[in-house]
Amino acid sequence: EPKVVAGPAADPGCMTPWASDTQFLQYPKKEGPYRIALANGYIANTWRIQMVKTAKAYAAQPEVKAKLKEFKVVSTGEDVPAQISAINNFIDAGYDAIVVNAQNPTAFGPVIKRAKEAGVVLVAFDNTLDTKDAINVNVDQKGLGVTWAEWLVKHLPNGGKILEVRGVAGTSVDTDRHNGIKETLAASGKKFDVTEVVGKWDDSVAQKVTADAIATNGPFDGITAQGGDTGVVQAMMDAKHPFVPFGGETENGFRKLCAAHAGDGLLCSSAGTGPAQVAVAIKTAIAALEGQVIPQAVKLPTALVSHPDFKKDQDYYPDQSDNFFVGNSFPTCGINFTAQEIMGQTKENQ
Amino acid sequence: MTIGTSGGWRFWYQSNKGTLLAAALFVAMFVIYVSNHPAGFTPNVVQTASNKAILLAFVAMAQCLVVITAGIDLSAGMVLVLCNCLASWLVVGTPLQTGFGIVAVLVAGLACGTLNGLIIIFGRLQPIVTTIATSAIFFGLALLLRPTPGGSVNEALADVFTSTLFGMFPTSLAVLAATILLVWIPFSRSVYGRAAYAAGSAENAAYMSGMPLKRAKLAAYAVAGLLSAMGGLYLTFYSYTGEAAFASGNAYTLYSIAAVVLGGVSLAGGKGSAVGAVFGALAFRTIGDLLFVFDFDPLWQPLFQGIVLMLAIGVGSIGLARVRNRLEWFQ
Amino acid sequence: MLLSEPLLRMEGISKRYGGVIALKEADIAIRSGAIHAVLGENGAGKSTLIKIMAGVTAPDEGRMLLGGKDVAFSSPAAANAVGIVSVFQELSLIPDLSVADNIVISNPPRRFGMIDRRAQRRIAEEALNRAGASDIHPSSLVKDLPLSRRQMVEIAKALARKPRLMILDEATSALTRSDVEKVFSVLKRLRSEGLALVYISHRMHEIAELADDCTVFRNGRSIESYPAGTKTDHQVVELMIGREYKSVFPAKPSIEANKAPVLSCHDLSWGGRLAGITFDARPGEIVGVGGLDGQGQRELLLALFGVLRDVKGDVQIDGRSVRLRSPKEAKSAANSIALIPEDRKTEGLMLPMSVRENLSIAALGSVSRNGIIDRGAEAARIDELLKILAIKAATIDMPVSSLSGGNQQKVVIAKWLMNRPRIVLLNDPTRGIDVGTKQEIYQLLRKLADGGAAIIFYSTDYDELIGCCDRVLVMYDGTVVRTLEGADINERELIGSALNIAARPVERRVMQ
Amino acid sequence: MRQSIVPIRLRGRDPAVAIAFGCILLLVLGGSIYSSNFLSADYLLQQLKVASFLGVIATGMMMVILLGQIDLSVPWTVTAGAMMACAATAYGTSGSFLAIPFGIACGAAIGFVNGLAVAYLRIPSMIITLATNAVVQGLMVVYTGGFSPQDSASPAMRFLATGYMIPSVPNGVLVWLVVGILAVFLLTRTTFGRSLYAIGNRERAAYMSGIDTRRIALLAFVISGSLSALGGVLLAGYASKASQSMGDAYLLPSIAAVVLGGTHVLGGKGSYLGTVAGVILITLLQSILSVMQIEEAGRQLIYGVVIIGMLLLYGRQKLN
Ligand SMILES: Nc1ncnc2c1ncn2[C@@H]1O[C@H](COP(=O)(O)OP(=O)(O)OP(=O)(O)O)[C@@H](O)[C@H]1O
Ligand SMILES: Nc1ncnc2c1ncn2[C@@H]1O[C@H](COP(=O)(O)OP(=O)(O)OP(=O)(O)O)[C@@H](O)[C@H]1O
Ligand SMILES: [Mg+2]
Ligand SMILES: [Mg+2]
Repeated sequence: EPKVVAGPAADPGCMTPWASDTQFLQYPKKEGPYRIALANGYIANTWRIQMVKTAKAYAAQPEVKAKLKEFKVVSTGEDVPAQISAINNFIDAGYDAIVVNAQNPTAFGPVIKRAKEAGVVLVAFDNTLDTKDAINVNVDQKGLGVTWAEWLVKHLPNGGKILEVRGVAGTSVDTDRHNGIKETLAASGKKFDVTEVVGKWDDSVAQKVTADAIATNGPFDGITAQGGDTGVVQAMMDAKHPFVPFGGETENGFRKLCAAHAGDGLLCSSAGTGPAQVAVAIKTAIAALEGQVIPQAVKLPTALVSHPDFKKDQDYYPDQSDNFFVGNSFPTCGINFTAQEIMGQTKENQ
Repeated sequence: MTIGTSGGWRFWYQSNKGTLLAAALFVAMFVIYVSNHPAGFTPNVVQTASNKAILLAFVAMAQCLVVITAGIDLSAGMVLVLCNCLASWLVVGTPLQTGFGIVAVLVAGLACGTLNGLIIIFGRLQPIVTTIATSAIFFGLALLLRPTPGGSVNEALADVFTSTLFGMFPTSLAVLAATILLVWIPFSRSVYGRAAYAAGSAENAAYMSGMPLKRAKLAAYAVAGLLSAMGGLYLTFYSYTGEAAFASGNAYTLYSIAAVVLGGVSLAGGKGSAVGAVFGALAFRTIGDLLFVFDFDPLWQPLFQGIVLMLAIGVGSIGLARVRNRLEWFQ
Repeated sequence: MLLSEPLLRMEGISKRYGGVIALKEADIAIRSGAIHAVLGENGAGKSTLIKIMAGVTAPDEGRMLLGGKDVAFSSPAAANAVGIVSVFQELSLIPDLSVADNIVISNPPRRFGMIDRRAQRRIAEEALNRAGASDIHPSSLVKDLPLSRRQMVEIAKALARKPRLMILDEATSALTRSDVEKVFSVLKRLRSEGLALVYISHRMHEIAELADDCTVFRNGRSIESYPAGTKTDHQVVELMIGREYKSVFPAKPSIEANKAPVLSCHDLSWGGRLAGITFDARPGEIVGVGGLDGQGQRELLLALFGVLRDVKGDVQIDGRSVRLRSPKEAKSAANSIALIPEDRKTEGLMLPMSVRENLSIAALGSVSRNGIIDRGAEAARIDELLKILAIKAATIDMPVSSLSGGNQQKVVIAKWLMNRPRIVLLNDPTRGIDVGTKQEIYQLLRKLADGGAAIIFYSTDYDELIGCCDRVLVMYDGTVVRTLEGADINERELIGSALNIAARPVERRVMQ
Repeated sequence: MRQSIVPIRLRGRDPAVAIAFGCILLLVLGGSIYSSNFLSADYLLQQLKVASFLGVIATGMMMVILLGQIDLSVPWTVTAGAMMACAATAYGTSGSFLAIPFGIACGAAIGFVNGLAVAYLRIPSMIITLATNAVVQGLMVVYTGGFSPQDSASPAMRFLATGYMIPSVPNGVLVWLVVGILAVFLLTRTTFGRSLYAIGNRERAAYMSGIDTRRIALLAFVISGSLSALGGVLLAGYASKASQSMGDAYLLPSIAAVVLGGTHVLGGKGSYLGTVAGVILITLLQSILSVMQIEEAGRQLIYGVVIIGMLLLYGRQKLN
């Protein structure tokens, strides 16, 4: 049972509270080294692969490794009950802390109860949990939508036709980001005519629906996409659609295109949630086990780069794959993996 | 006459071989799992495993019913998702309201199954593409109900259904057993059940024999919907929430086919039992559990799962090496 | 009993399938307490007539009167409900269900709404007993039974429904003599109990033994009805085929004994089912295989055709030892074997495909180059075949499933002839085939033999073996117990050696 | 089963296929009520280009369905084909030269495993292909995680998918055309095609007719795997890169397209023209729905209802 204490957190630079009313918690101190588990859901996309690799790399760093007796990762797929069961199993097997990227933020009520009873520290990240009984390492999903929309508002002072490429229907991330965009555009007081299509955070799907939208509803004055952004730009280029301002995610491919075509009008704001947040989550879990004061909800800085700040080999890697997500460091937490270090290792330098 | 009681056993074994093999496969895998689990063979571990497996067990039973008639239901997973979303609205409140909610969810599942059956039987359409289409419809409805994950469930009831009886035996397994007793056994021993088998085995011959084929198939599809709804209800109990999850709906559909085959049900129809399908589902779920007890690099885990699935399937084909009349390949 | 008022009267029944006229203004009257035989060539419309009686299909024209009242059946279930039950030519058993399940299928005994399995088993045992098939275990699955047992189950199933009118459409075509006798005594008892029976068979002596009334069909018309025994066999056959009828079997030429055998088998054995089979077959020879049904004849043919695994012993073709691993190897030019299988529906034909495609499927290799079919060559070969075997079909582009049973069988034979085989294995090829067609097939076999092929011919019909074969291997329990030659090929010797009377006491294997 | 008197090779004139093409016309006209752009040549050509990916994949699926089997390993075979082709590009000029054949070869290898299991071990295709799908997914995850693969498409792949050899006809469509012509030839003029239909109708009889049923089945799965991979290569060319989830969107649509085109799922009956109609139907429907401004829920509902409606119009099986 954690005690509710007064702030600030032991490491205030890294663990900023989510909101002004966020509680600070202090768990009973446990003796290390600890057994920590990562309960991942889906694994077969680049974001998750990068995330799992970052987690392993973080746990292998000497100062972290010294504190860990065991670090175990299990990926259970898209199925929520399987993930719930995995967490139950970790609890039964006596792990000290469990880090989870939830398939469904609302579905973990029963597990949270059990973890609490068993005195296991539960830390959620990326898709966080709707609860005050677990620690959330949060990215402001709605805030991302706001950022993108503000970028468009800024560049389209007279309003205009916007294409919004959405994510996977029925998920909270998609809805939060969409609401951020919608509310910001509405609040701007300008007239925006928005065409929505569903790109499922996937490049080829996004490319197809964008091509369709351009052919039937285009041309557009601005674009925002939640994922699959490389595909969206590709569709624009294939259709010879003029380059327009774009608020999007942090795929390397997207940023490469932004950097290359900025001169032609592809003015981008690229903001997102780097997979390295898993490291922050692990760090938070260890801090909780060590009895340090931590916020119940940690607010992560978003990795935001906007035109004209795209810097080669720092904000994007022209020689690397399109598919990985660039924002992979949280300097305030001492987490400084570059995406290149994680994903760029080849057989030779492994 | 040389027919003795021993002959009776032989025939029983012959017709239940698939089920027995599935049971053996499951037991073997579960033993490996439990004996490597840090917590060992405790009620908690069994409860966790059974709560996870029961959803697939229900969907697999549903799939089994339809497969017996030589059909297939690619909407089973989406019925589960739809009923999950519905339950997250309805199965709340006073005990009476909760009760009505449960009935409403089950009726909704029954209605989905009946819709499938009606279109397939009276529209005379091929089941595979019909259920692909209806699964889009069911998912659309689920999205209408739950544009974002949420909702709630009567938590007290949910806890009862996902905990253990007398601290020992998982309630979910008891519910599963009860479903087999109250739904499967009566169905399989009814005239309609028999006609369902006949439809899968030799539809024309069954028609010539004057069997009630249409009603039997309709019953199979409808009851399948009901069983998928049970799965949806359990998903709600286990997660306290509703979500229109496209990927997981499809995953359940595909897994249910795997489970049914592992359970010795012939996809050509006419053969197998829901008990076998349940064991198939339990075995399939245990493959995922094995990840937990073996220390694999996380990136290798999906590959490991795939290979174990292949091996489990392979076990069933060993008999082939013994076939001495090549015509038996084609049965 | 009112003899003048028939139980079922059909008047002016017509039925067309697309362009094919299956029945045209057919009449028939069936009375209680009598067995009514329906005769006719393949494709004469017999099966269509009884399908209409039994509610499987509806007539285009005409009326049906049951006990003087107009009736029309929408489904087999409706016909069942008024006591019309039939044993169809195409068996209507469910292979994956047990014998008992099948027997009670249309109206199983129930307790609390569920099927009472104990009562069902009792009913099944009783019905099997009544049909004289008490050797069949009610719990065995139908698909595990050989064809002859299935027909017995089918008959038991019909009996269990307590019919008023029972129809048997070639229900005895695969039965052994002893089974046929049992079935006949059942049928006679039923007749004495006042049932009306309709009996279709191509075996004249069966009809002579059973029938009270006869109706002959030809080309979809009912030609004549007459009391049994008022016409000679010869007259009946002429009524059926509508022309004069000569001797059935072609003459046997004498064989040159010193010709080298094209096929020779030495000490062939397979599992526990075949043992020590040795024989030769020379070009030009028709070698019969006889014996009771199920003594390994089928396995012998399959073994020669490369279907069975682990066959021991030596098989030589043209003096070369061969070990065949598949029908593909068996039919290859070097070996040139063809097998006309027992069950045309599942092993001989692709029913939904056209007659044309079925005809050329086994010989695709010889009308194609590098895997590409030469359509001209294909058409030419098919035309050639159609001249040899008159297949009655509106067009050869119609699905083979819409041909009558006998014509389907002709397609099965024809498709192998297209390959010009030198060794032809036949597994009971005349089952369910009318006399006219049978005669054509015998002549064809002889022609093939004269052309230099060796023919191995398994038949359950002794007359055939006697009339056609130069030599007969009689099998019992997986071995050849006797080889009959010349004048020894007669009914007495065939039956005697089939029962293996000399070697062992008569004993039919019931179960392993 | 709907039986037609017309033999298989003439079944292109099947009324069902004609009605299917009628439905396509109806869809375009229906779409044009929403926006006149749906009638523009640009839009229609673009749909053909997008349809060509599904078309290539559905061709393979059709071969397997005609056998009476099914290939559920499509999603990750598509992905593997795309990823492997892109990966080969990294190995210098010879790599980029061989990229496309290499991708297809990987698909063929997956199909080979499926075919071996189905034909020689007699494991039901519905489950073994599910398992291969899982294994290939596993391999691709390991590969992505461990080897930092090159995943941009080579210029040749881009040209194949989106370039123009004939003005205004995208190369993707030409690829589909070639694949389609080969498929029609294979199905109607070769012993392979005839055997495929024979096995689909009654495998036992085909075997007893001396057809090497196992080799044909193996071949059909190899073709299916190769064409899935080719679809993946085209898709990678279109998107100019490969990514993990590329193939997910192709499994159910490819089955639906084949069956919507009148092919019987139990095998033995179907014409390629029908499959073409099915592919175009599905692609158009998805495209028109995607740009209509309604909630996703509504799109799903309409998608399902329209497919059932069309099937009821022409896909009904005949009474026996
Ligand atoms: N489903 C059908 N479609 C088209 N034609 C059919 C169909 N069923 C029967 N026929 C045709 O009707 C005619 C009569 O067939 P039927 O089966 O009644 O003959 P049959 O007298 O029973 O012959 P057999 O002795 O060979 O069984 C045949 O020419 C046959 O080709
Ligand atoms: N009386 C019976 N009751 C139950 N099952 C039986 C009976 N007789 C035979 N069988 C089953 O039928 C199958 C074949 O039996 P049998 O050995 O008589 O074959 P057969 O006549 O040689 O068959 P075929 O003619 O197909 O070669 C066996 O699997 C056996 O179990
Ligand atoms: Mg007949
Ligand atoms: Mg036999």
